[in-house]
Amino acid sequence: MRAAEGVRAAHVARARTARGGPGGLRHWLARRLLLGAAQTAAVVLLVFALTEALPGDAAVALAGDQPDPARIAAIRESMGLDRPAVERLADWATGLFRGDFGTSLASGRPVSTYIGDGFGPTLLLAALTVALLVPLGVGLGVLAARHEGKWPDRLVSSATLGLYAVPEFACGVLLITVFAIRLGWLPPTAVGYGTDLLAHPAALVLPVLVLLSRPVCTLARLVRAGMIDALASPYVAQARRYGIPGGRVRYAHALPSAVTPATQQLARTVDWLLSGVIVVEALFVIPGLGTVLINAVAERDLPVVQGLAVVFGVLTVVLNIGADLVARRFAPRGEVAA
Amino acid sequence: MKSLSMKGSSRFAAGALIVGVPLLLALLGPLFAGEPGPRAASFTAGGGHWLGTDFVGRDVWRQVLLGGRSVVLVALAATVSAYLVALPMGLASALTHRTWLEELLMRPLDVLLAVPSLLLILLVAAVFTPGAVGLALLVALVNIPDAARIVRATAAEAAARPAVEALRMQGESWWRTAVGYVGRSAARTLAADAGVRFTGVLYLVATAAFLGVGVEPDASDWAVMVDRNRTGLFVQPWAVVVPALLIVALTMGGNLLVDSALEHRKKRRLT
Amino acid sequence: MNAGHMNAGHMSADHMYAGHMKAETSQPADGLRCVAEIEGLRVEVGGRAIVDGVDLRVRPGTVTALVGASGSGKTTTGLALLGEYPPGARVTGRVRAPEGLVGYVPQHPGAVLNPVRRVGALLWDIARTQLRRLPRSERREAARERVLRALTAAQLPEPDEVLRRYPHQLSGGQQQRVVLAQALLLGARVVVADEPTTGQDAVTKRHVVERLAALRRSGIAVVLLSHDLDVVRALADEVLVLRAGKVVESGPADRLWTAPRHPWTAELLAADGAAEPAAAGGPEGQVALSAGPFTARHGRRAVLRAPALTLRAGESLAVVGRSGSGKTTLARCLAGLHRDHDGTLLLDGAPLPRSVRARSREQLAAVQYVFQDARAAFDEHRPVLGQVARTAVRLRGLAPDAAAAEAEAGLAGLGLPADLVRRRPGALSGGELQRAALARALLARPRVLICDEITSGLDTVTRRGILDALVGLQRERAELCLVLITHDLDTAALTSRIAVLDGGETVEEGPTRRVLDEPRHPFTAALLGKETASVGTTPHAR
Amino acid sequence: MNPTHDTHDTHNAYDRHDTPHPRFPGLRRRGFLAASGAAGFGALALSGCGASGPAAAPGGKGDGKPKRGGRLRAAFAGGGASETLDPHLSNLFADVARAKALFDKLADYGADLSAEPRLASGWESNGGLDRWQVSLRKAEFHDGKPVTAKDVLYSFRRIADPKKAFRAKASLEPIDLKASRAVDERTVEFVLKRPTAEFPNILAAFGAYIVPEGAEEFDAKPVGSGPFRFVSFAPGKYAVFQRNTAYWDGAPHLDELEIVIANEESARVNALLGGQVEYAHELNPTTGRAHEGKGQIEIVRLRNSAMQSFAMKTDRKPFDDKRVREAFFLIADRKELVDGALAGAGEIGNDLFGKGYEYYADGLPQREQDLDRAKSLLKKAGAEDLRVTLDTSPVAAGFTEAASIFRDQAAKAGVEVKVRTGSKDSYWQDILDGGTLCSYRSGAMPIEAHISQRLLTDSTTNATHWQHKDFDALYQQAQSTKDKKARAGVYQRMQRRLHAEGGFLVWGFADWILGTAPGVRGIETDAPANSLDWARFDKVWLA
Repeated sequence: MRAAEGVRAAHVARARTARGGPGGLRHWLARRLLLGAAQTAAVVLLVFALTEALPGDAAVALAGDQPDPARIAAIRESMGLDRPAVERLADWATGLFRGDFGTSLASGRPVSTYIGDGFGPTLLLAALTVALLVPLGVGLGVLAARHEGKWPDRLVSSATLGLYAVPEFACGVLLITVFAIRLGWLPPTAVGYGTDLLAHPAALVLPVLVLLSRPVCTLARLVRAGMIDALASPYVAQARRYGIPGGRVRYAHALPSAVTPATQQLARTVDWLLSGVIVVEALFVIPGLGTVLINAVAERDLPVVQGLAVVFGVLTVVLNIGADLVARRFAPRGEVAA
Repeated sequence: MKSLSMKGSSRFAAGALIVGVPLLLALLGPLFAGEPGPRAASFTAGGGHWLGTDFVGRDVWRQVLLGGRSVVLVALAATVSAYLVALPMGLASALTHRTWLEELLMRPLDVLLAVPSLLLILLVAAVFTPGAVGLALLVALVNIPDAARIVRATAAEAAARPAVEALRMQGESWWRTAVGYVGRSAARTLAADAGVRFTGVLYLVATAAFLGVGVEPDASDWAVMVDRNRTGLFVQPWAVVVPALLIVALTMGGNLLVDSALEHRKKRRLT
Repeated sequence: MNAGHMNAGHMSADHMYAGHMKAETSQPADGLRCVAEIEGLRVEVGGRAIVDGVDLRVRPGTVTALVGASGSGKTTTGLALLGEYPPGARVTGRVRAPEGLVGYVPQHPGAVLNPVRRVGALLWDIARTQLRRLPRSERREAARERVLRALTAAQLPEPDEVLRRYPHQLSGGQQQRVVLAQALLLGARVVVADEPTTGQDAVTKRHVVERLAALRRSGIAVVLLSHDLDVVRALADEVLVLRAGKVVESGPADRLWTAPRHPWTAELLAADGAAEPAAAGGPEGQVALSAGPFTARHGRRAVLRAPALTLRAGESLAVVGRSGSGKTTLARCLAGLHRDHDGTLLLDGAPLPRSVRARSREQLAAVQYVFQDARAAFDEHRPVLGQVARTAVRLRGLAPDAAAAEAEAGLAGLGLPADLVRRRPGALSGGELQRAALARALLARPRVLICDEITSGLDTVTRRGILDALVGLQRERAELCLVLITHDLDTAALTSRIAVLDGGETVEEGPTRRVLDEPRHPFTAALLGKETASVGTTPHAR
Repeated sequence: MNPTHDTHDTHNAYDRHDTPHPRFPGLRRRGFLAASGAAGFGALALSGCGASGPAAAPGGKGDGKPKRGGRLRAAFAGGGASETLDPHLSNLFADVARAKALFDKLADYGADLSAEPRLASGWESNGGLDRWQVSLRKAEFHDGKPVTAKDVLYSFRRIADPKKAFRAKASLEPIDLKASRAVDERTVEFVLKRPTAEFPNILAAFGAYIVPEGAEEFDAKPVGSGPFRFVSFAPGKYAVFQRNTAYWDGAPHLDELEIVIANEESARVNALLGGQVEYAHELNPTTGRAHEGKGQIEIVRLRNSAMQSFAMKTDRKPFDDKRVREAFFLIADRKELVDGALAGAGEIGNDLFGKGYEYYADGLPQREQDLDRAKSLLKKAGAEDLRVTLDTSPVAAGFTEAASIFRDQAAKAGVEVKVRTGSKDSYWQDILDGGTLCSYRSGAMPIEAHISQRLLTDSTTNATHWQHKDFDALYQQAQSTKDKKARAGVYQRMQRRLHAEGGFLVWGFADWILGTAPGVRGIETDAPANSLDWARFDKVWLA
């Protein structure tokens, strides 16, 4: 698995870099931004079409178990749902160009407040996760690579394998049961803390652990594979034979090339974090974007769903461009001229 | 050298054993499940049910026997169908010299790649309320962009080798070049990727079940069992623990197998 | 340098070696100080001795050359001086390097430069380990000074600029000099240079020779591992001839060249030098392939401006130039492997599609191509014979049996036994695979055979074998038109006509004899080593 | 359970009262008549303050003397960032809990779902039952202003605003708000469009809260007359309230009440177990079983809270034949359904709505499984080898489980049931006119409301398509019958008919399960979800 992922990330990096073409950085960036805009637009269109195709609309969802046709019609009218879908989308899109995300169908509040409120907790979770993920994943990977084939390596390798197979919800239930309910060390949920999670750091421990569980495995395994390759490389041998101390060889010479493929993986973690966040937010009652998304889909609150699609699309695009920039900077290009 | 190969084979054996138990249960289990007994009260232990009863009072052991097939088949089908689409796309775009064709094949995937996979699954599943087949296709769809890119990248590497040009100089057919050489050269990397992807797919299927997508809420399915029975975790843990362990074993064993296969390849490359 | 530092460095890799080093610091008896010495070295991997009983003494300010074919144990011996052995090797014998500091310049210098770090990274670290005693505040400046001095000593212009680059932004020559600078910075008394000139054109070779000569002048001992006898001849004071891990002959270079004692040495020497050209091809054969003047591009960049070209049956053309001169692109354009050009190709007067994909079987068969990297040109999963035979099946419509029989005969004709070719490419050596590749192309019965650097990277004896095969081919198939892409003038001497390319332009074309004897263009002269002009001395643009 | 399920459970927020629109001009009478004599109905329950109110009941359970002070945190499933404190927009349980804390209705439901006066101190009607005079008790809003007739009329008119689609609007439909007027400061005269004997039910309708005249904005600083005052509110996260010392029904024992949102059932349980909340609403039966009697937390079961049934479309094949409907009644093994689908947390049903409620026909024999009779009935109806599609959806707890259990039971009678799982977000609309057989459930409401909403020709949510002129006439007769006993007799006749050949196969009544921390006292247990004492915190205290 590790090699596969390493290979994969490296290939993706190479493929992407290659696509950049021979033009300069600016040309490449312009192309990528253009592509990113197209991607985001396509995501929004896709999400709009899918949400529109969902059975029922916001009015039906709001009517719930009292689907009185007259009431549904009235709600529909008050929400403006009686207008054609294309018209609504066009309105929303023109609003978007002015930086206006529109208003929620369900509450009439601006979508930006939904995104603004949900963004904080999710960003906090994601930032904490990534901040811990990198040192932890890299550290474990390096540790395993240093002791390749010995017990630390086996321990790390099998632990990451096992953990990787555990879905977030199972992991969350387990951690809550042990650390919050049985041992009582940590709060089981963040219920009632609202968006001010920083004031309750203890409540963040378990969610972040759950979010970390799978990415750490991938990262550690990628770094381990890259590190093993790097430690066996001629340039590391050269550094060793010229008397560079072991620690410096590992961290300054082997690690940078071991981490490059992992950068790509890190960008892909966004997608991952999002799905993780949906589950984790539900489990731990954290009112972030995942919760907003689930609720909005259930309520058929199209403007909110679209607003979120824009946010996620832009995030994905930006992070991928960032990762590609890193790869572009590092990936050796073409053969060396003699 | 010897110790290395010993280690590799022992890892292979461990992987095979770990993956074998759930796989056998999944594939052969339904043959031994027999007729359903009368329903008992939910989440009870004993009373002729050696793993107790589940959330609607069914025998857990019988559910375990029945529940693997859908997980394994959905995950396998999803992985296979992702590759069925990704392979020709990736190979074609790696081997073509027409930029427009490559763009046509690969660009739409970039778009798909930007959609959060779980969001896509949630929405599409809500629109089409898919069954097992639908879920497999959906999970496959989510995996296609990534798989196609890997196929293309791996194949592009192989396709750039002089061996491919040599085949062209020999007037070999596209088919023989693409499948016989490029595909074959990429096979190992792709097999490894498929192993990882299978794990990812299992995870997606399980998480989709957690979010109530794509499977009957009372389906005999390990992932569904874990989700639906977890309310009874404190009363009757087996209904959760056994299927959960089986899923973990399936993914872990699969990964061990892939690892040992790669180890094997590395060793061969060394010697 | 103190022992402690050496232990921290390369010595720690092998404790046996370190032990020896500490134990014996006495001077050798003969009075001439030895900076490194190997006695009775035997290295066994998997029960097979790859180096067996090698003795070697390295004196300061001399060049000691280890020559021999690929796999003769040169590199293993050279690395032993650094205390490095293949994994799982059983090592006996003694290796001493009293001064301790041995530098290493590998065949591909790019490989020892970290692709994701600036080239200065390792240099700084080496300097810093030497400056541990200095106060922290002074280290930076001192390290900088040392690094720059080493780069200058390695003849790198603009060292400041180079330090900031990534390895892939440097030319091969610059990379080699950076690696050399590492050794100089280290204060190495011995530098092991592994095949420093393999695959290089004459001009580059001369630069490498100059560089190594400069090292020698500065009192450093150079251990040169090479099968390139030109370079060995130009540099070596002492020569050891290795064969299958054993030293078959050793002695002062002068003596060895003039009076080889061992038959293998004699064979090695005989293989060097120009092969006998076949009877210069019939002057006015039929035109097989012609191309109008054309420009070939990579992306938007024009890489080659080729003049009109006519290839006649029975003649042979050498396309000569340095790396990046566009000679391979020219060959690939003719073969249909590079289609991004604006030329018109005519085969027997009929238009020939630019892309190999659009060519008919007959057209494919008519123009065949042999690749530089024979190993990469074969499918490693299938036996060689089958792959060779496919040519006849696909291009000549033979039944598989008949094709296999013919392929086997063809391979045997090139000296490849039947049991060998039934194995996968992994079991064949580079030279053997190159011959198989030749057989594969010939099976198409081509009118034009294009060989792209097919002898580069091969040792003298093997190369000689291939060249002989080509000569034989010209004799046997009188109507065959041979195009040889090469940087090696000895190889070019086989042909009847030479075209010299530089920077994507043809600078000179004419009968081989004339071009080699009286080059008209300064670049050709430089390539031949007859130059006085400054053409070859500037680093070549990529 | 999962988050989406949970959110959706809360959407079937237990009902409001839609009274039917039929006009019965012939039955309209003039003049006011005092509503006298009938216990539990009319102007008798002038119970007024504190101790004698229904909330005093828990005292009898030996909870000891109420103690003042403390803060109670209660976890509910919620609606996310779209939540509002506008009481007229109440839709979810959390909405109702918050609205109950801040506001009052004129009346509310007792344990048997009969209307009890709240802000109204009493009501009386004219003889024609189409003109009702409601007197208000002395009560104050949080800003010190008294609750007046004008506030009542403003609130009702706001709800009925045709431009808005408030949930209670349909319930208030029988009231002619233009003609209704304030008689004096504390008396309202409601003019109805037709005789409505159960008018008090309208006053207790879901979402019919009284707000101060002119109030439009509720999220910033809502002012009500309820037991708690507003402190802060974050949609989808929490709402904090503070004791209203001037509450007319006696000031609450708690100093502070915080309603927090946790959509996942497991999260609510975990928060309760971890001491983060003291009250967790809506737990799974299994959770109840796991923790009942363990001492860690208290499990409270509210009986008869949700009717569980299958709805047959009585106008479509094969259910247009009443023999087929009866056969289906006989196929169901109700015990197995309750044990399997509700994990035993509930009671079996007798194909009638409202077990334990006022007017419930509990004299009818309990129906048992009888496969032989079912088969013979099917045979007589020519429906052997019957194939039916059962629509269901994970929209409510137990739905899909019940569907698969029933599928297995039907197979024993030779009926092949195909279970089709639909989207949970649009389920209720989908089944209203689609399909022939579906899972159905209903929260607590008066039996009269159940009939008027679901079983009349022009009912808006007639999921069984039960349309019979004679049945409609019976309902009209009941609404025009002033005498309670006589009216009860009419309801009996209607229920007998439904029991024999109706479209609802009511197989059970689910408990509503709450969890509380051990120190929480004063939780009323005899309070089906939707009734006054459910989710009511002013009588709760912390020991």
